[in-house]
Amino acid sequence: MKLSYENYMNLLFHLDHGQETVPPDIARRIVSNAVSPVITVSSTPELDRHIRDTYHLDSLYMFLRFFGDCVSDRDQANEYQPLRSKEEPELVAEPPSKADNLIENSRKSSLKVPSTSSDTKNTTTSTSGTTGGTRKRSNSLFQRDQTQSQYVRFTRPIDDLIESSDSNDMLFDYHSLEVFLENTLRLVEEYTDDNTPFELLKKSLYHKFFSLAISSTTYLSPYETFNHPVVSLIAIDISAGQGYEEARDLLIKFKNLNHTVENFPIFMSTGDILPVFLLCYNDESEDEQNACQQLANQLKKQLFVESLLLPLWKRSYSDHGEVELHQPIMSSLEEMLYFLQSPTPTRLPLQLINVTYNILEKLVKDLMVPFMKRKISFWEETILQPRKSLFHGANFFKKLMSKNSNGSNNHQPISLGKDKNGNEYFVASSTEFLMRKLADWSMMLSDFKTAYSTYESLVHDLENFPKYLASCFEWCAVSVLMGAQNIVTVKMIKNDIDPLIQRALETYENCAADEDSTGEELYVPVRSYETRCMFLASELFLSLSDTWTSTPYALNSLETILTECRLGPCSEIMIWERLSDCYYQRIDPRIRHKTSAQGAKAMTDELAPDEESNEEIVTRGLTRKRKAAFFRLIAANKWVEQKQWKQAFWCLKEIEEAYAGLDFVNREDLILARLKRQMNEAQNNVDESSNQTVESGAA
Amino acid sequence: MVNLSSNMKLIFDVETPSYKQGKRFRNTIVRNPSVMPQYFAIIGKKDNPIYEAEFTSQQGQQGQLQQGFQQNLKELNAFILHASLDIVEDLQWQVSPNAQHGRGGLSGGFLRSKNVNNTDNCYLGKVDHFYGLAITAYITYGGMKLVMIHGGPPNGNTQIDDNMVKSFYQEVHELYVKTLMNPFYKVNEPIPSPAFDSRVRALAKKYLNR
Amino acid sequence: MKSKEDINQSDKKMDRPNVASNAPTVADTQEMTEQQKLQHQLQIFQNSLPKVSQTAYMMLLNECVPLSMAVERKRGDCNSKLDRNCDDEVSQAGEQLQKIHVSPPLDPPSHQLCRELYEADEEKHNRVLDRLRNIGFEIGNKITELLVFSNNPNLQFKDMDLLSVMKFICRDVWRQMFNKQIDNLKTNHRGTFYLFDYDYQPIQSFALDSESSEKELQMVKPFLEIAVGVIKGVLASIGHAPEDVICLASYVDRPDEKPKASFTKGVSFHVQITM
Amino acid sequence: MSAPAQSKSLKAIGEDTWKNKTEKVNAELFTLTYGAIVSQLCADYDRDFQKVNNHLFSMGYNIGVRLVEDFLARTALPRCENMVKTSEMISKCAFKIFLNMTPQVTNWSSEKDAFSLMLDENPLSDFVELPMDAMKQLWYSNVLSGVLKGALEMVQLDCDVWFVSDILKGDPQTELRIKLNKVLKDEVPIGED
Amino acid sequence: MAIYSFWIFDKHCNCIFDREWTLISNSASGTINSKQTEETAKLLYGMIYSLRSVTQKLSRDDTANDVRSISIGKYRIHTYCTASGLWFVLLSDYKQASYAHVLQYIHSHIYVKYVTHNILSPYDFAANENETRGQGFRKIGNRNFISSLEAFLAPMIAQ
Repeated sequence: MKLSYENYMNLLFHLDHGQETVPPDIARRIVSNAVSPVITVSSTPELDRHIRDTYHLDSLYMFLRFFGDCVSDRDQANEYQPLRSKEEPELVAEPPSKADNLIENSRKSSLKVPSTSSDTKNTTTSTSGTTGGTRKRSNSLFQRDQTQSQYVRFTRPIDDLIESSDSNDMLFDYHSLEVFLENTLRLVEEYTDDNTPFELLKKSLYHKFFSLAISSTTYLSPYETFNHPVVSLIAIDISAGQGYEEARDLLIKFKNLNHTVENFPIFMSTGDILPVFLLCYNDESEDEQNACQQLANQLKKQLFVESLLLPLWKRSYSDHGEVELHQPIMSSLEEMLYFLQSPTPTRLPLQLINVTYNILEKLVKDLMVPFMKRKISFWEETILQPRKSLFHGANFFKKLMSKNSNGSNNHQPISLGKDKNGNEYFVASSTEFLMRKLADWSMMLSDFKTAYSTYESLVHDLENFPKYLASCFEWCAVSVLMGAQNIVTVKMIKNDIDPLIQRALETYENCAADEDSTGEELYVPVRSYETRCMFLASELFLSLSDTWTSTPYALNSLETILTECRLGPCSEIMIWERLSDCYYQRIDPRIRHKTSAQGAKAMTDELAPDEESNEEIVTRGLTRKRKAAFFRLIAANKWVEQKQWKQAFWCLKEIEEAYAGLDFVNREDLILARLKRQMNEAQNNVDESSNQTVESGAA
Repeated sequence: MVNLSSNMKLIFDVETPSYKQGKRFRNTIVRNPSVMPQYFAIIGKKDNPIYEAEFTSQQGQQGQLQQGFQQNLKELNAFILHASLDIVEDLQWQVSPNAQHGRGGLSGGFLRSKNVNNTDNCYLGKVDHFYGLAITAYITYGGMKLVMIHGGPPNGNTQIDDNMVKSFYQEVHELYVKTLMNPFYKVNEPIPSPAFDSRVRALAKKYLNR
Repeated sequence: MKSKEDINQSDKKMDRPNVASNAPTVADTQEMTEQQKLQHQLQIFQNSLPKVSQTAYMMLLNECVPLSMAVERKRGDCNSKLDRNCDDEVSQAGEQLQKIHVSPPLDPPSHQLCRELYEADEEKHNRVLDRLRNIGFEIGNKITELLVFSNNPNLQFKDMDLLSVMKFICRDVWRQMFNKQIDNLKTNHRGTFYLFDYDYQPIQSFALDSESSEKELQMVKPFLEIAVGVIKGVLASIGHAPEDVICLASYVDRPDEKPKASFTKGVSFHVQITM
Repeated sequence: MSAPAQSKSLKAIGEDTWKNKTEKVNAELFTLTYGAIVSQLCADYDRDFQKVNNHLFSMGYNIGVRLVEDFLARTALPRCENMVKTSEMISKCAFKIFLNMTPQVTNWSSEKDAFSLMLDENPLSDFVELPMDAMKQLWYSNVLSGVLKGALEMVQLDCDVWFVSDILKGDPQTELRIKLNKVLKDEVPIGED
Repeated sequence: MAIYSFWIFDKHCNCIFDREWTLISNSASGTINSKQTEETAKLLYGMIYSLRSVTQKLSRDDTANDVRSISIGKYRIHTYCTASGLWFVLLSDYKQASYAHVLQYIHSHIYVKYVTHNILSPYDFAANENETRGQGFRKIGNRNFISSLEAFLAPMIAQ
């Protein structure tokens, strides 16, 4: 059976999968998820209270955040572990509620995970394998898998986000990342023993680390729109008697955020965010159901806003199985940290979970995606087309214009604006920023071709705005790597993709250098973009099929991160480990089958010595196994410095074979022997202290 | 949280990536620029070193200690070298554009001739790097790998004088062949001869640490 | 170590044609192709290296066979005595001999040892052959490093495949050792090679006092084993472990067009390399 | 007749024969081959170097008894009337023709029946470095003693031949000593004496 | 007939090879290593030996003073003696002044090649004391030697 995306990303909690292999396409899935549309959740205090009373969750947001990531995967429902005493086939077989029917045809099942333990998980696979017919391939060169554009991320209300943000914020916070790692490692220590298979777990940890480094649900970047909300869910509690008035007020409040919220970013506009009402009601009450239906119609007629009906309560929910939820893959670092440090298990009824997924699928399929597409085609018609006709083949004219405007030091005055801190940005309504949004949204919808061409054409407009330009280069490269994965050739990497990345990095670098020279000892935010760019590049390169060709580029990026970025110690070690992974993956295509065959042979333990030596002749120079071992060794050393004994132990285990029988690297005065000694000492200390506690306990 | 306190950090300080220079927050530790140690080894067919040596600079001012690699590198050198073998082997089997028939004039015969041309394609030049250290290599016809880690100045990439390094390798190769002619020396076994050692060190002094 | 002068001389001789070959003038190269010129230069160079007599070399090489048998005898003696002091006695006696400068005890003459080898039981016989192959292997394993073939027109280091290694053995190694090349090389291009030497030099003078006979062939056969070892040694130096290489020597009839040589048969070395 | 004239002609014979009448083989190959033999013997005798010495000597003897015939055939030289002549023949002709070297003849005994050959170059032991355990006992080039012993015996000179010192052992020079025991009498057919 | 017979004696006074031709018209005629010639060989050796003893006594110093050829009426006996004690003897027509070069050639190009360098053949044909001083019986029998010698000498038979 296939290891699911979610199980892999949270492998620490699914250690029974520990001996499987890394899911294919993992990098692309993470990136898709990381740039997936953000949905803000705002609700009335009454609703939040009601939820707190019923489900012990602080708010609707706290409830919904568990349902992020790939909606059609229904990961939370997969967590369901039926109790042995209870047989609940009826529950599973129960037909979907009314709301389900609306979205039935758009459900996708191709990546759903079959059950491991019993057939009770069939809830997720019960629907047919029909694929949503709404999206078609726009270009055969740009392949996509069926889960693309099915990802969402939930976040707090916009005003909340704005209030807690600062213009000096990083795209991601190095410090938090480090703390997150430390906590995760502590959990690893707790959850594993010496016999736990660790290879996949380590990779999973890295990908988790990677996903956090490249995504954020809280930081609103002025230069790109990935983290800007696309949908704003406005929820009221029908059970508490809330109705049209409340809904209308909330909508007005939302629409007026531009004006009412101090510091509302000039690069954002509520006009580009789709408001959707979420009407929460008790499914057992016929009245509430009717009220909901009516209210939905009224809201649509009078406020032109769609509503979704969420039967949040039902007494029978609790009769059936409950599920302990996992943390969503994409969540803000702060939330991750919070839950890591004070883990509070959240349990919800399985039925409610399924119902919620049904509603969310409806939201995504019927409302959000069509909305985004409408917007995209509108922008295409109003911005892109005129530009194309104007500038088509006349680049020089455009250059002339920009030169002139440069002379007056006032390029397209309508586009730029200053925020309250005096920072100058493109305003939300500017052509440049709308185009950027067009590209980003295309990216979110996995239309990489449009994304690529839009980024590319934007490059010319942004020549004088290095921060915008750099991000443009970056995503230009990412869109190619995401979209044309299987057809990327050596030539493409060399002539197109890598130069884009290098230009992005150079441009980021220049920005950072400028700010460095003016500012004090502060790590300027643009550095975090640079870092993310290198993370993205490394992982996407690594995911290409010809690893022999692509790994050097990945290595280059990772090495640069190591030397240039101020990561915390554990984060750095993660990179060292990843470097080692890269080298392990560097296998010449000519011998790839051989090494895998060799691996198979090694498993059967029937390798004749001369056979082996023969293999060596053939594979000589076509792998980087020794390199890989070396970087693993360095990682081990650094883990020891951090007193992360388990990690160090695993590293040493991984390189055991590579250095076995080589006297000169096993000498006492060399690092390997020293590490082993230190490990033993640490082990002894642990033993001693545990002995002591036993003794004292006995005493 | 920003930086490492570990001694491993020293390795970082000497790094300058090829396409980027001058990051502000790179802590550079000032070290004597004349200190350019080398770690040299001849690696046999089973990744076993048959000879190893560390060359230290003799150039320092009076009273200055001859400096070798820092301790943290000392315990790592063997591994850096081992790691570079992957690339050496890769290069070994690559058809060199320079090694075409009829090029380079006169050919082989016996090694002792010191004919420069016949060892041209044995020298692989710089094959690898690790944080400011450069690794050069040379392969003999019998598949022995001569590999060297060049310690560098603290603030930049180690500069390799290819002509000098190549001459060093060629002469060591010659010494190796002479060693090989010793019937008591078995191919792939460590070279215990102190004479060999002192000659190699003399060559290092002549070509590498002037 | 050879005298410095010799080395320097060869250097000088090397340099001249070297310069000539790099010079852009075409005039002097018109008559020879580039390849021929390189071969020619290689020849000049090799001629300039220190030499010893081929006769002396051949005698040394051939004497290995009786020597190996003599060793077998000695060891057999010691073993059969089952006397742990045997070794000590001999070496003590040897030391005494050394002191008074009396010649040590001599082994039987070579032809007698050859006969003994022929008559020896299979086990002994095989041990002697192993010893000979070891000597050959040692030579072959080191000669590769000794013979520079980087720019040797016969073998390019970088694009060296098995066939060119075999050609290297047939041409360069054979010419160095036996002053001639292998007459014929056949291969199936899958690791099997046949090297035919129709007048394998070391045995050309060999004959018994009768017409050619099976006995004669069997007595001469051990003299092929050093070459077997050499072939395996060269291959080992290139990376084909001895376990992966089978090399067998056998007699073949000389093709009619080949001039008659003294020894009745030609020799074939069958080499098989497991890939 | 003058001795120098005689010796000059010996030298000329040696050089001429080497130059014009000798097929040659690369000296390094020769070194390599001899080395392989010695190392095989050392292995066979588990580094009992005394035995190795004996075997090398014996091997040399078996070579010498035949090599001398080859030598005589090449040079057509007559027997030598005394050891001085013999020494020059060995040094200027034999060594020259077979190994392309001319060892120096020195250290004559007062009776002129023993002398030494100084091998300041020795193609047998080029590149050789003796391992520590062999330093004491092994006479690496002992095959030469055997060759001379065998060869001289064939021309009716019963000699003892041995190495006195060897550069390989750390001595300043390599000295090969040849001492005449007696001149063997030509055999007389039965009935003639 | 230019040559009649060819003999090799070793230092043990043994005849180790003999060849007698009987027909001028047929170079293959005659005997090789024949029993019948044993007596002749002894006589021949005795004669050369005695002459040699005499000449050596006649010479004043130590330098060699060897018998080169002996001329007796119809025949001439050519001898070539090596320092190793081998005697190559050729009986020819009395008109032939010297065959020294022929004998030397036989020694250097035929004997050395096929006997000395033939490791299967003894270098000393007396296997023990009892075979010395003219009491030996072993002969050079190997075909390469004989055929080379025949090929070399055949043209001279009819000269």
